[in-house]
Order: sequence, then C-alpha cells, then structure tokens
Amino acid sequence: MMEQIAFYSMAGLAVVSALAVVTLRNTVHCALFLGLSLAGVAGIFGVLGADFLFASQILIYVGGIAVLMIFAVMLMGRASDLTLRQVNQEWLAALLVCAITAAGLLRGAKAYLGSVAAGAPAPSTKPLGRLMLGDYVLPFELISLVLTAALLGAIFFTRKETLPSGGGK
Amino acid sequence: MTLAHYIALGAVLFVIGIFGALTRRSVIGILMSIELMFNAANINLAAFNRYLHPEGVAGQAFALFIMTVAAAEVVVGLALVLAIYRNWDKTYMENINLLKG
Amino acid sequence: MEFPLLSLITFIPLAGALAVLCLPKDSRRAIEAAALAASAVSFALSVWLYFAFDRSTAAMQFVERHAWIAADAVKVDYYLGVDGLSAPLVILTTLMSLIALIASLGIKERFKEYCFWFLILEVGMLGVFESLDFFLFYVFWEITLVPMYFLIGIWGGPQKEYAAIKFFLYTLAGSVFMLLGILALYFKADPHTFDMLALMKIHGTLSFRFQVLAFLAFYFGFAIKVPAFPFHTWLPLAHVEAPTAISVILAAVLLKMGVYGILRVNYCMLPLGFEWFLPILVLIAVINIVYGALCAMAQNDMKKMVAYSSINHMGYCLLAIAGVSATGFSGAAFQMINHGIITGALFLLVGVVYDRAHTRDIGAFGGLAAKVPVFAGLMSLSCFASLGLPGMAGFISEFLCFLGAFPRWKIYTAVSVLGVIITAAFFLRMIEKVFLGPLNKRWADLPDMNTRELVSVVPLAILMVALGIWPKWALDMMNTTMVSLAGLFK
Amino acid sequence: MMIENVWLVPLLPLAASLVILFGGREREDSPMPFVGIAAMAASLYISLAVIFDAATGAAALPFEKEWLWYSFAANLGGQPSIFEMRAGVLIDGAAAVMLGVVCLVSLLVQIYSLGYMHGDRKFKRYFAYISFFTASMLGLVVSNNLIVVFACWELVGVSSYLLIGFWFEKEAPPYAAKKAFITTKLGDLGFFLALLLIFTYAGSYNLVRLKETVEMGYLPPMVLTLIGLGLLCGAAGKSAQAPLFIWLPDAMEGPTPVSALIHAATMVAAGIYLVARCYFFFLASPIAMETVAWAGLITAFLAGSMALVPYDIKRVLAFSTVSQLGFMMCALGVGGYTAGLFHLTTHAFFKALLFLGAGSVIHAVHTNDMRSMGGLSKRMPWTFLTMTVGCLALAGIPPFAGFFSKDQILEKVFEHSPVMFAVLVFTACLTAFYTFRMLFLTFWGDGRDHHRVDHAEESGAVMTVPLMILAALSLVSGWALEHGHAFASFVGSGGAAGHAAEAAGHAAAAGHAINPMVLAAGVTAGACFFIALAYSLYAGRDFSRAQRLKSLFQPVFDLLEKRYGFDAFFLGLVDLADRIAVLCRWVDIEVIDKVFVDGWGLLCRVAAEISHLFDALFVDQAVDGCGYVSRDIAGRGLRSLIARGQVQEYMLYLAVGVSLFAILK
Amino acid sequence: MLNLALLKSEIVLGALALGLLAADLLLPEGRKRALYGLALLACGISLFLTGSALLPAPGVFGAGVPLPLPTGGGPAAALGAGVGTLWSVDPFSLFLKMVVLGSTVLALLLTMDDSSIPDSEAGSFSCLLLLSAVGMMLLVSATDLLLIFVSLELVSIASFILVGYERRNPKSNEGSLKYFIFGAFSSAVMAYGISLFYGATGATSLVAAKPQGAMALMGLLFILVGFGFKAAIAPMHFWVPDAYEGAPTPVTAYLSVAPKLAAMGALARLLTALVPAGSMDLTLLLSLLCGLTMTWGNLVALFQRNIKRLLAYSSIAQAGYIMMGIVTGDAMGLQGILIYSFVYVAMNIGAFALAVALAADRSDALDPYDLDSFDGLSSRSLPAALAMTLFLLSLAGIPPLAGFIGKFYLIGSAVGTAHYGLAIVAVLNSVVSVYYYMSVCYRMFFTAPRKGARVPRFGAGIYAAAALALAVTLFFGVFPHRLAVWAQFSAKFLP
Repeated sequence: MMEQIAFYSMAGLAVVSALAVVTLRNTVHCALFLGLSLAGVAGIFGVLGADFLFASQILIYVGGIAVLMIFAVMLMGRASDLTLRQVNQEWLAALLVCAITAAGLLRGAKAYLGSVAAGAPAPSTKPLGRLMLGDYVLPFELISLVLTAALLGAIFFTRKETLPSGGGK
Repeated sequence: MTLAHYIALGAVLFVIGIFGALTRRSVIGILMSIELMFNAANINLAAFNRYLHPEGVAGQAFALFIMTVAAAEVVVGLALVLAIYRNWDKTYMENINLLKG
Repeated sequence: MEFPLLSLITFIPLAGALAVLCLPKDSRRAIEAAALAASAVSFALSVWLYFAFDRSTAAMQFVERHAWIAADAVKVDYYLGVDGLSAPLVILTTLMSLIALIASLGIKERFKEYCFWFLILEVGMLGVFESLDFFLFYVFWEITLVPMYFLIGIWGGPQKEYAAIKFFLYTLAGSVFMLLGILALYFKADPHTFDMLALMKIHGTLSFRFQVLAFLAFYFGFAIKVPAFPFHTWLPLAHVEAPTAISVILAAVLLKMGVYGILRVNYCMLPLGFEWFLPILVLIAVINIVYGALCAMAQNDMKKMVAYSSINHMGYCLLAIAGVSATGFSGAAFQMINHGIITGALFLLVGVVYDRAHTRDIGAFGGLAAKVPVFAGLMSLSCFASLGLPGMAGFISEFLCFLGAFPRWKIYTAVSVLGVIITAAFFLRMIEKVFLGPLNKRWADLPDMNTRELVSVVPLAILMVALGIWPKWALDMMNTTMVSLAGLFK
Repeated sequence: MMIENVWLVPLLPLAASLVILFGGREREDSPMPFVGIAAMAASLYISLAVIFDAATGAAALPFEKEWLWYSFAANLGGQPSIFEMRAGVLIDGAAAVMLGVVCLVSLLVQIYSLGYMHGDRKFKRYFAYISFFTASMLGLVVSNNLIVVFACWELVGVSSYLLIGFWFEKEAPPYAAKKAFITTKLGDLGFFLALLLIFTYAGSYNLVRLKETVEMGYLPPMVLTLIGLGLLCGAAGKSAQAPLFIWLPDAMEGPTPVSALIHAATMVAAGIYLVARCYFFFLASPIAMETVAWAGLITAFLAGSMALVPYDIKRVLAFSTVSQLGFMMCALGVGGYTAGLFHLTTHAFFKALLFLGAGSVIHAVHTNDMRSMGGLSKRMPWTFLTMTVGCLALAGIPPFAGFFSKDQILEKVFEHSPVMFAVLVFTACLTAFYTFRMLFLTFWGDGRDHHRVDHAEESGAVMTVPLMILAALSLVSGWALEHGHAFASFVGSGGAAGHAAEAAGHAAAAGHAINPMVLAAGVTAGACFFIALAYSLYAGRDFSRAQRLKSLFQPVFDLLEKRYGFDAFFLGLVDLADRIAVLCRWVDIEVIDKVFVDGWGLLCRVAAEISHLFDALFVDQAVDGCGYVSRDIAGRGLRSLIARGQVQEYMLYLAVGVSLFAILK
Repeated sequence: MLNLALLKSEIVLGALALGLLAADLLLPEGRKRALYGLALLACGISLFLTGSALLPAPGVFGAGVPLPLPTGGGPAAALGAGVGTLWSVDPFSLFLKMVVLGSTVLALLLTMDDSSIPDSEAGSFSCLLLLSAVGMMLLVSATDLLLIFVSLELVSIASFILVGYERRNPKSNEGSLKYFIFGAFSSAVMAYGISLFYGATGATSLVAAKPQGAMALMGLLFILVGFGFKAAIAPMHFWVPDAYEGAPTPVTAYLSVAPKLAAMGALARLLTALVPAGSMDLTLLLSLLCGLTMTWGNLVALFQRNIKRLLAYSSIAQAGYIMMGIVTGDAMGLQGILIYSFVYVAMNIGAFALAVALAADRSDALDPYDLDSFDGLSSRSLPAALAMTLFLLSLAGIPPLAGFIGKFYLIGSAVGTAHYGLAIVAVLNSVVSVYYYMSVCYRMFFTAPRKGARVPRFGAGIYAAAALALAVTLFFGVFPHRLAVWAQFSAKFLP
C-alpha cells in the first residue's frame, strides 16, 4: 500500500510536472517544473529500490542539470518570452503522433501487467561500483572522454572572442 | 505494483518528452523535453532491472551512463545556445534558418 | 607463356593515352605522333591477328587467362580470347580507330585531351570484344561511356552537352540492367563464375522464368546500344552532335557492341529466354528496318539521315539474329563489319562536307558533283554500298541476313525487304539533291578533299569494294564459329 | 577452245572501264575510249568464237565452269554447315546468242558514241560507264549462279543510273536516273524474295542444280509459283513491264546511244533473259506462266497504244520498246521460248538501229521534238535509209527481221489463246502505225522548223557506219536465223528447259495451229494498212487530219498522254511514302523519344521535384534567409511566429514513421 | 576477461588526443599548426598498432595463400584479436578501424590547408577529431549496447562541436545547432529503445541476446533510429545537408565518411548478431529504408548548386548503397560494406579535397563552394579536373574505379540473395547519380573558366590527401584483389 501511494504520488508529480514543462509559456517556470519532474523520477527510483540511482538523480539531474537550465534560461531570457506562445503550430500533429506512440507503448506495457517484483530490493551501490570498475570499466573511462569532449565544446562555444584569430573569417 | 505501471509511466514521460521536443519553440525547451525522454528510459531500465532481471545491476548502471551522457549533452547544447544567443540573440528554433537547399 | 597479343592490342592505346597525358599541351606534333603510333601499332598487331587466326576452329584463340580477383565471393579472371565472332570486330575496331584518329587530326581545340579520351575509348571498345569474363566485359563496356561523354560533349555540335549526357545516361541505364543480368547469371552458376564460356553451358539448369528475366535485363542493355526500337532515339542526336571522328566510332564500333552482346550473351547463355523473345525481336528488327529507313527518308540533315540509316542497318543484324540460323549469324556478323566500314566512311564524308560548307542541310546543296568530283564519287560509292548494292560489301551481308531470317520469318522478312528500297530511295535522293542538278552558286569555290581526308576515306572505300567482291576474306574467319554457334542448341 | 575463256567476256570490259575511269585525265580528246572499244571487240571476238564453236559442234553446250567464290555458314537440311558459294559461267544456246548480241550492239554503240559524244566534257567517264554497263550485262548473261546474276542485275541498274543521269548538271536527268533506279529496284524486291525462297527450298543458287531440283519436283508448287512471280517481278522492273514501265520513257534523258544500249541489248533485255534463263521455274508453275503471258500482253498493248501520241522521237521509241518487250514476255509466257529469244535478238538489232538513227537525227537538229523536224530525208539520207529499214523491221514487214520473230510469237500465242492473239495482232498493227508515224514526222515532207532542219547535216562515218551495220543485220538476221530453224536449234542446243517444253507444246497444240502463211499475210496486210493510215495522217506538211482525229477521240488521247495514269499512281505512291516518312520522323521525335528517353528523365524529374519539395519544405523554408540574420533581427521576431520550426518538423516526420511502424507491428 | 590490451590502438589514440591538449598549452600562439603534425603522428601510431594486429593475416599483406577460416579463438587470437566483456577485436572491426583512421588522416591533411579553422584552435580541433575517431573505433568493436551507446555519444558530441567550429560563421552555428537538436533527440529515442531491449532480453549484450516479442522489436526500432541518425539513413538524414554545408569543409569531409561508416559497421554487427537469432524479420523495413535513402539522396542531389550540399546528399545516397550489404547480410554483402567503406573514404574525401582547393581561391565569392568554382577547371588544371572526374566517376560506380568494385559487391549480394527490387533500385539510382556527378564534370570540361579564375593552388596537405585518395581510387579499382581478400577475411569474423 505504501508502495502504491509512493508510486502514484511520485508518478503523478513526474507526469504533471512534465506536462507543465512542455506546455507552459514561461520558460523559467518550465525549467522549475523540469526540476520537479526529475525529482519525481528520482522518487520512482526510490520506490524501485535503486538507491544509488535515486541519489544520482537528485545530484546530477535535479541538482545539476535542472539548475543549469534555469541559469541558462535566466541568462538568455527576454521579456517577450513570458508572453509569447512557446508552442509551435504543429502541436496538433505532434499530439496525434504522440497519442499513437503512446498507444503503441502502452499496449506493449500491458504485457507486463502480470509481473510483480520478487523479493525486496537489494542495495545496489556496491554492485554498481564493482561493475563500473570491472566489466564496465571501458565505458566508464569512455564517459570521461565524452565529458572531456563536452567540456572542450562548452569552453569553445562560450569563450568570448578574444583575439582576432589568424586565418578565421 | 506491477512492472506495467512503471513501463506505462516511462511511456507517458517519453511521449510527453517527444511532444515537447516536437512543439517547443525555444531550444532550451527542446532540451528540457529531451531530458524527459532520457528520464523515461531510465525509469524503464530501473524498473526492468528490479522486476525482470534482479540478478544484476546492469540496468541501473546503464541508467547512470545515460544520466551522464544527458548531462554532457546538456552542457554542449547550452553552450551552443549561449554562443548563438551571443552572436545573434536567438533562441528560437525556427529563427535559425540560414541554410537553404 | 604465350605472346599476349590481345593484351597488347588492347593496352597499347592505353599506353598511348598515358603518354599523351604526359606530353605538354603545346607540343602538338608529339601528341599526334604518340596517338597515331599507339593506334597504328594496335592496328598492326590486329592485322597480325588476322593472319595468325586459325580459321578451322570455333574455339577461343589467343586466350590469356590470369586470376584477377580471387576472393570467395567474387572470382574474376583477366580472361581474353577471340573467336570468329569477335576477332573481325577487334580488327574492325583497331582499323576504324586509326582511321578516325587520322580524320580527327584536323581538330584544333584541346587536342591533347581529345587524343587522351579517344585512346581510352579504343581500349574500352577492344576490351569489350575480347573479354571472356563477364566482369571484365562489363568493366570495358562501361569504360567506353566516359570518353564518349567527353568526346561528344567537348568537341560536339551546338547541342553537344545534351547529347552527351543523354547518351551517357541512357546507355548507362541499359548497362546497369546488364550488370544485374550478369550477377544473376553468376549466382546461378555452380560454382559461381563470371567465365562466359562456362556460363554458356549452364543454360540447362536455368528455369524458363529466370531466363526470360535475365534475357530482358541483358537485352535492355544491349538493345539500347544497338540501338533497337524503341530505344534508338539517343543515336541520331548523339551522331549529329558528335564530331565527325566520333560519329564514325559510334557507328562503326559502339553499335556493334550491342549486337555482339545479343549474340554472345542473350543467344548463347539464355536460349529459352531467347526463344521466348524471338517473335518480339523479329518485330523490333522489322520496325528498325522499315521505320528507321522511313525516318531517314524524312531527314534534311545528312548526318541525321546516315544516323537513321544506321538504325535501319542494325535492324538487319537483329533480323538475322532472329532467324536463329548459321546463315543469319554469318549475316549479322558480316553486316557488323560492313556497316562499320560503310557507315564509317559515310560519316567521314559528311564530316568533309560539313567542314567546308558548315551545313549539312541536304537542301542547301546542289550540283556538287561537278565541283568536287572525288568527293562526289566517294560519297556515291559509300551510299551505294550502304544501300546494299551488289559488288559492295553491304550486299553480301544484307543478303545473308535476309537469307538467315527468311526460313523462319517469311512474312517479316518480306516486309523488311521493303527497307531496302526505302534505303535506296533516300540515299539516291540525297545524292540527287546534293551532287546532281545545276550547281548551287553558293558553293562555286568549294575545295575537293584534301590528303588527310583521302587517307582516311579511301582505305574504307577500297575495303567496301574488296569485301563485296571477295567476301571470303572476312567470312572465312567467321564460318566455323557461326556453325558452332548455330549448332549450340540443336 | 575459246569457250574455256568465256569468263573473259564480262571481265574485259570491266577491266577496261576501270582503266578508263582511273587512267589518264579527263579530256575531251582522251584516247581512253579506244581501250573500251578494244576490250569490247575482244569480247565480241570471244563471243563469236563461242557461237561458232557451238554452232559447229566443236564445243558442247551447255558449258559450265565454276570456282569457289566464298563460303558461309548456313543451315542446310536443318544442320548448320559451311556452304560453299561457287560462281562461274554457264553457257547455253541462249547465253551464247545473248553474248554475241550484247557485245555487238555495245561495240557499235561505243563506236557511234565516239562521234555522238565528241566534245563532251565527261567524254572519258562516259566510256567508262558504258564499258561497265556492258560488263554488268555480260556478267548477267554468262553467270551460272543466281546470286551473281542478281549482283550483275543490280550493277546494270547502277550503270543505267549513272548513264541516264550522265548529264547531271541538268535538272531532269538526275531525276530520271533516280526514277529508273528506284522503279527497277522495286521490281528487284520480287527477285530478291524469289532468291530467298530459292535458297530456302532448293539450297543452291547454281542454275544447273536448281534446274535438276525443280525438275525432280522437290519444290512445292506454291513455292514455285511464288518464285516465278518473284522473278517476273524483277523482270518486269528491268524489262519495263506493266506497271513498272514508267521509268523507261524518262530514261530518255540519257545520251541517245545509251538509250540504244539500254533498249536494245543491255538493260531491258535482262528481264526477258532472266525469265528465259530461269524458265524451268516457270515451266513448273502454270500460274506463273500465265501471269507472264498476261503481263506481257498487257504491257504490249498499253505501251503500243501510248506510243501513238508522243512527239518526242525517243519517247516513241521507248514505248515501242516496252511494247516489244511485252511481246517477248508474252511469248515466253505462252511457252514460246525460242520465239521470245528470237524476238529479243532481232529487236536488239533494229531497236539499236532506230535509237542510233534517232540519235543521229537529234545530233543533227538538237531537239527531240518531232514537230520541229520533218523533211530530213534529204539532209540525212543515210540516216533516213537505215532508219527506214529499222522501221520496217519493227513494223514487221517481210523480209525484215522483225517480221520473222513477231510471226513466231503470234503463232505461239494463237496456239495458246485466240483472245491474246487478237490483242497482240492489233498491237502489232499499232506498232506499224506509230513506227511510221515517227518516220513520216521526222523525215517526210518539209522541214517544219527551218531553223533547225536547214542546218541539219548528215552525221559522220563513225556514226553512220554502225547504223549501216545494224541496218544490214535488221535486214538479214530474221531471215538468216529463221532459215532452217537455225536459231531454234541453236538456242535449244543447250538442252534449255524451254526448248524441250516447246517441243512438247508443239505436239499438243498441233490440233489448232494456225497456218503460218495465212498469219504472215494477214499481219503484214494489217501492218501495211496502218502504215498507210499513218501516211495519210502524218506525211503531209501539217497534220490537221491528225488533229481532227485527236479532237474526236480526246479522252482517249488524254488517257494515252497521261500514260494511263501509271505515272501519277507511282508519284502518288512516292508522295505517300514521303508523308509516312515525315510522320515517322514526327513520331520519333515527339513520341518515341519523349516516352522512352525524356519520359524517364521526366519521371525522374518529377520524383526528384517531389522529394526536393519535401526537403525544401523543411530545409529551405522558402524564405530567402541568406543574410537576414545580421540585418533584421527585431523584425524577424514577429514574423517568425508564423514561420515553422524545421528541425522539429524533421523529428515529427520521423516520429510519425516510427509510431506508425510501432502500431503496425 | 577484460582484455583491454586488445584495444591498445584506441587507448593510445585517446591518450594522445588528451596529450594534444596538453601540447596545445605549451606551444606558443604562432606554432599551433605543429599540432596537426602531432595529430597525424598520433593517427599514424594508432594506425600502426591496428595494422600490426593484422600483419599475421595471410593473404592480406603477404602472399595470396588461402585464408584460415576462423574457428573459435584460434586464428583470431593469433591475429591479436579477441573478445573483451563488451567488445570484440576481430578483423572486421580492425578493418573498419583502419578505415576510420584513414579518413581521420585525410581529414587532418585537409584541415592543414583549410582556412576556415583558425590556427589558434588547432589543438582543440585535432583533439576533438581524434576523440571522435576513438569513439568510432570503439563503436565498430562494440558488442554491447552500452558501449555502443556511449561511443556513439562520444562521436556525436565531438561532431556537434566540430560542425560548429567556425564560430563566427552563422551557417556553421546553425548547422551545429540543428545537428545537435536532432542528435540529442535521436539519442534519447535510442536510449529508450535500449531500455526496452534490455527489458525484453535481460541484457544489453549483443552476443547473448535473444530478442523476442513486441517490446524487443520496438526497442530495436528505436535503436535503429539512433543508428539511422548517425549513418544518415533516410528519413533520418535531414540534418545532413545543413550540418555539412555549415561545417568547415574538412569536417564535412570527415563527417560524410567516418561516422557513417562506423555506424554502418556497428549496425551490421548488431543486426547480424540479433536478427538471425530472433524470430523477427526486419528485412522489409531495412530494404525500404535502404531504397528510400538511395533514392532520396540522389534525387535531391540533382538540385544542388553547392558542392558541399551536393556531396552531402550524395553521401546520403552512398549510405543507402552501403546499407544494402546490411539488408542482405550475406558474406558478399558484408564484404561489400567493408570494401565500399574503404574506397568510399578515398573517393569522397578526394572529391572534398578538390572542393577545398578550389574554394580557397574564392574567398571573395558569396558562396565559395558554389559549383561554378569548377567552371573550366580542365583548362586551368587538367590533372585536377581529371582527378575530380575520377573521384566523381568512382562515386557513381563506373569501372574500373574503386567505387565500382564496392558497388559491385553490394549489388551482387542483393542479386545473390534475391533482393532483386533493391538491386534494381540501386542500379537505377546509380544512373541518376551520374547525372549530377556529371554536371560537375560538365562544368569542369565543357564551360569556360570564370573571369579572373586562376590555376588552383594546392597546399601540401590537400595535395597529399588528393594524391593518396586518387591512388587508392585507381589502384583498388584496377587491382582489387588484395582488398577483396582482406574484406573477405575480415567479414568472416562476424557471427
């Protein structure tokens, strides 16, 4: 029962906030709701007993990404953003597509109606650590390269043009 | 709670993400929607791991990777948007329209 | 290792092309010398081939075979050889190339590039006739396209670009289907092979449906080249726009590749498909003959007229093939040679008049015979040869064509004999309008042919008479092969 | 034995023609013609020696000798094998006679031409052509192989083309030459098909072997009939039988000696000769025979009637030739092998004579129009005299040559069918009429065009001597050859098919044969009557009576002058062909090209447009955005509201695809 | 069983890429170009390490003796190949790694002479280039969806940045942004797909997976989207023209080749591993996509007036040809993928090299990459015109150039596996493609040069790249045996 309450509240939080993210006009609000939605997802992780994931979600997503988004929005926001429609004119077609996809996916999900969790969730932090430094060491290291590349890109794009660089147009 | 509930939740989030990605007019809005999609995947992974394949933590590990990758993408994306904003003060997708076929 | 005669014949022009490429643009003499030498040596070697050719066997001769690609999935040999069907065509190719090259010495612009492309073209043409490996065959087949594109497109007439790309795309469209056919055959053979001789032996294992489809794929490729109705419309355009020497090559050699292919591939490898297609083939042949001739009759442009007459003449070849008899095959094979010589000469001569008068409009002339008797004589001779006058080469082959087709297709043959008279009509009309009657004052000081032009045309004129009087020279090369060809499926 | 060397007969003139054509420069006084004349003389010598040998029995006829020409792969008996095409000579009686006639006439014509063509710019070339012409004809005569016969047949056509169009600087000759070539070529189609049939069913082109095959009855009757008709078709073209005679009157555009050669010995004789040479085919097919007879009959009558009206001296002669050829054809058709060939021979002499005589006249008065002549008998006595002989021969007045040969034909025809006989007799009378109409118009009375006639002079010896020789021959040949059935036995000595059949026919027809004397007398009387009629109409100063007659029968005259509409018919045919050709050209450019070439391109283009449009919708945005970014940011802000987001459209599109697939699976 | 030593070439390359960053800091401003040299050196080392693994392979570099068939770990192990937890180093991946490295080398050579990238950025640029190369090399080795996902992301992120490298060029920015949005979207879809796949099979490994059921299928479809995006398969190609036109040309050249080929290789591995094992048949879908890709790319290319866009669309079509090998999935098709990848690198980058060389003269023009740069090239520089012609003809698949050999294999496999429709579509497409390739030749040979056009100058880098590409295009067209044997050897190691 507890599980159900937790699930439905968290799921509701995630879904409603997500809807707010994609429908609201004010981008700042959107970003805030994104944080909420991500937090809802973190709650779901908690319900699932994925403790490390729960923590990471809070740390990385809610604490990192969502905040970054809010910063970005604030940085680049304009007055008009608050009043302009934030949805383009294809929303109806998009809605249709989404409905179809949702129908397909939910139909697929129905197949799992019968499966229930076996046993209590085991703490996952330790096995995750083993995995990351064991079998998954290569992707783990590779992710560092991904982050390096992203960093390089971020530096490159956000750096102010300082010197008139040679040869550039 | 059955697995179906989680999968359905993932599906709904995913679809909302798609909807947002398809309809938001600002780049940041699109980025946010995409984050929702990533999260949907993560829910799936965690749920599957818990319900169907509880013997390991591969699903959760994957979710971690996805999280990191998403973070990296957000970083690059925001930097890019910032650069463009600085250059021309444009964050709306449809305004970026220089290239023609 | 035997003396690689065929390789030398084929690749000496390539060496020439590379040599030309290395020479500086301004040293025209050297370029001329290199190009002519390459072509001439190739021709000389093919003359040797003529004398060394064993006329008593239908087997492939001068065979060269080396592994080229020896992977599991694709086994390709560098496999050359000639028999009585291809050897005369090889000789024709080297001869016409040399002659066309001589005729193109008058080209003033971008001569170096011209020689380069021309020699590459020669390599491709020779290779097509010599290849016994399908892969190699296709490679050479395609090699001919590119130089032709440039030769028409750079040195052609007013609509040259359109003609060039039309030629390229259209023949390419045909040849890619041929590629599909080649591959289909390849996979049907067990073990998979591109060896054309081996593929001739597997038809027993091929289903009727397969043969029909493969036939159509190949036919599409070859028919465009022939060109068979209704795939012929690229030809007049290409001919009209191409420079003289290239028209010569186009008519004399390139069209033969189609007929050669139909004989070598469609007939030898896909007998059931061939049999199934025969009624259509003969119909197409008749249309080619009669319709081609009629179209030629309505032309005012000399070159276009000759081009359509080519369509008519290739119709004879198709008709002969449709006869499925040794006689027909001989006729077709011989007709290819003769058409090459005769139409080559005609295009050269049309080029001669165009160079001087800058028009090819039949109506613009009149009475030239009095002014340029040598030209008029050679032109009339070629026209008469082309309309199948006995004593000239065309007659024997046309006759053999009809003779070959007649036992099987009496009515069709009878109808296509009409083509002969239409041909006569338009050639004579052309002669009448251009050479006879009162001299059109506009051409009062038209010069007669110069030495270069004579050197290029006279050998052909001699050949067309010589082969008409003494066809043995050519037919003996073919006979054994034709007998064995006709006996393949008895 | 001279007969061994008979292959030289055609080759000598051929060599001569090449020598003349390529040797020396084109000069008005080139000595080259003598090469031709010498070669011709040598050929004549050989021919005469052959005839002599054969007549004396020193050489056995038929004589055959052949060599390998070429070989080709052929399916004989269903089995592919190498067929050897052999070519050589086959001399039987008819061939021997023809050799003599052709050589002789040609020699005389060449000598005559020395005078006639004197001063022409293309003097040398003319003789080259003539030699070539003769060579072709001789080749046709001697060859034992039908392919060679056909080849020579066509070469005859070409040389006639060259000769008729000899004065190509003028308008008319080239046209006439082309007409002659094409018309005969039309007939050749039949010949060609016959050749195809022959090889397909008999597997050989050797005349001797073919004869054996046919006589053994190996060929189905239907095929034989078709072969016969095909050959007839060819012969009709060359020998100007109805309806293919239209070329012959136009062929008068050539130099007159050429006309003489064409009409006497070479070209038109070829058709008759072909039928005679391939007589075994016709004998095997009654339908073919009958067709030959009727074709000949109709031609004889039509041409004879058409000869009544023209004023061009050569045209009259031309029509008369056609008519006479009809006689011969008719004779062959009714089984009169000997008679036909006999008439061919005698006709060669007197027709050559008439043409050369006419040439002499034309040479003198520089016109063909007989209305401008008249009274030339005084100015050109030799010509007049010889031409009178010719006319008498043509009209069939005894004892001139034509009488004997025509008599034989009429006898034969009577045996075959009285109706045909009646028509032929009437035609023979017409012959007498138009012949003498011509003679009277030309020579009688006073000169109508003094300007021309008064300056007319008798031609030189080089022209008159051939006339005299021919006149002598016209006078005696009939009688001499008829005497003791010399001609018949000689022609038959080769065991020619026709002769044997004729013998059989004689026996069968003995019942209703006509009395030769009665026939001769009747026909002669009729001819004389018509000559008298001609005299009354045309011998006077003017021809008012003729005019009155004409106005009386105006429609008939019109019909005759229009040549029964045959010309118009063929012109219409040509016109039709032209229209079809133009239609074809249009179809080719507008339909075939569009459908099979440009159509593909168009299809491709449309597909490309569609996909491009699609891409353009997303990629292009149809907004000329280039450069706006830096300039017009504020304004864009509003306008962008109605613009669309492309990247998202891409994704939308993608999502549609994926979701649809998700549903479908 | 980590076997990380098998990946020494990737590890070394990655390390050297980071080393470049360090070197960037050390070098003075004016000397940054030397970093290109260092990057080339890094590629060279990696290439050597990769190649040395192949050295024992008989019939590839040595004499043409029959190849030992791969049985278990035997000969493969002898080749320095082997399997790690998530990856497999086998001749198949080695082949594609060499292709990737080769294209990186060529792209670096082009970069050296291209003015669009400021010298001061040489360090980060070449670092990113090498990082993406590392990503691709791992991508073609990966046998687990995790590694595939992560390496694909590395490639993507590096590419986003590379495309936007002309920071002040609006086109570059725009291209990069579009590329990014679309890339992120498809990554998310792919991630979701992987999650579904994981649910259905319980693992992310390709080796053990037995995908069954609707969820697995949907998962696979979503995964395909990710690959399709990377390999620019229609209809996931829309980013291509904009990104290609906006990117600095060497990057365009690089992107049109390497990521595409790597993704194709990985896709081939994925599908050969999964599809025969499961009960689902993706052939129809794949062949539809394949046909669509070819046709779309070619048809739209007909309209392009900009050489970069033209080559961009043509590269979409080329991806379609390569995909044929995946659709058929037989030995010949897989070999075709390899052979075509190899030659495609040479001919496509060769064409780009000439485009770069010509654009260098047109800095004044509104669009230096307009097709009219090629006007009258034959009279300005016949060798350049001929080289370009050969590249284009090779792209069109005209023998005896290398492109034909590849196309022959691919079409051959389509015919051999009875995909006749696909084969017909492919050959018709190559006819269509000839039209626009020839339109470039038309400009080079049939038109007069623009006023003031000069004889194009070739920098050493471009010259080397073009010469190398030309040599490969010609040599392997005429003597394809070695390449064929090598590809055959390599393709045998796929499951």
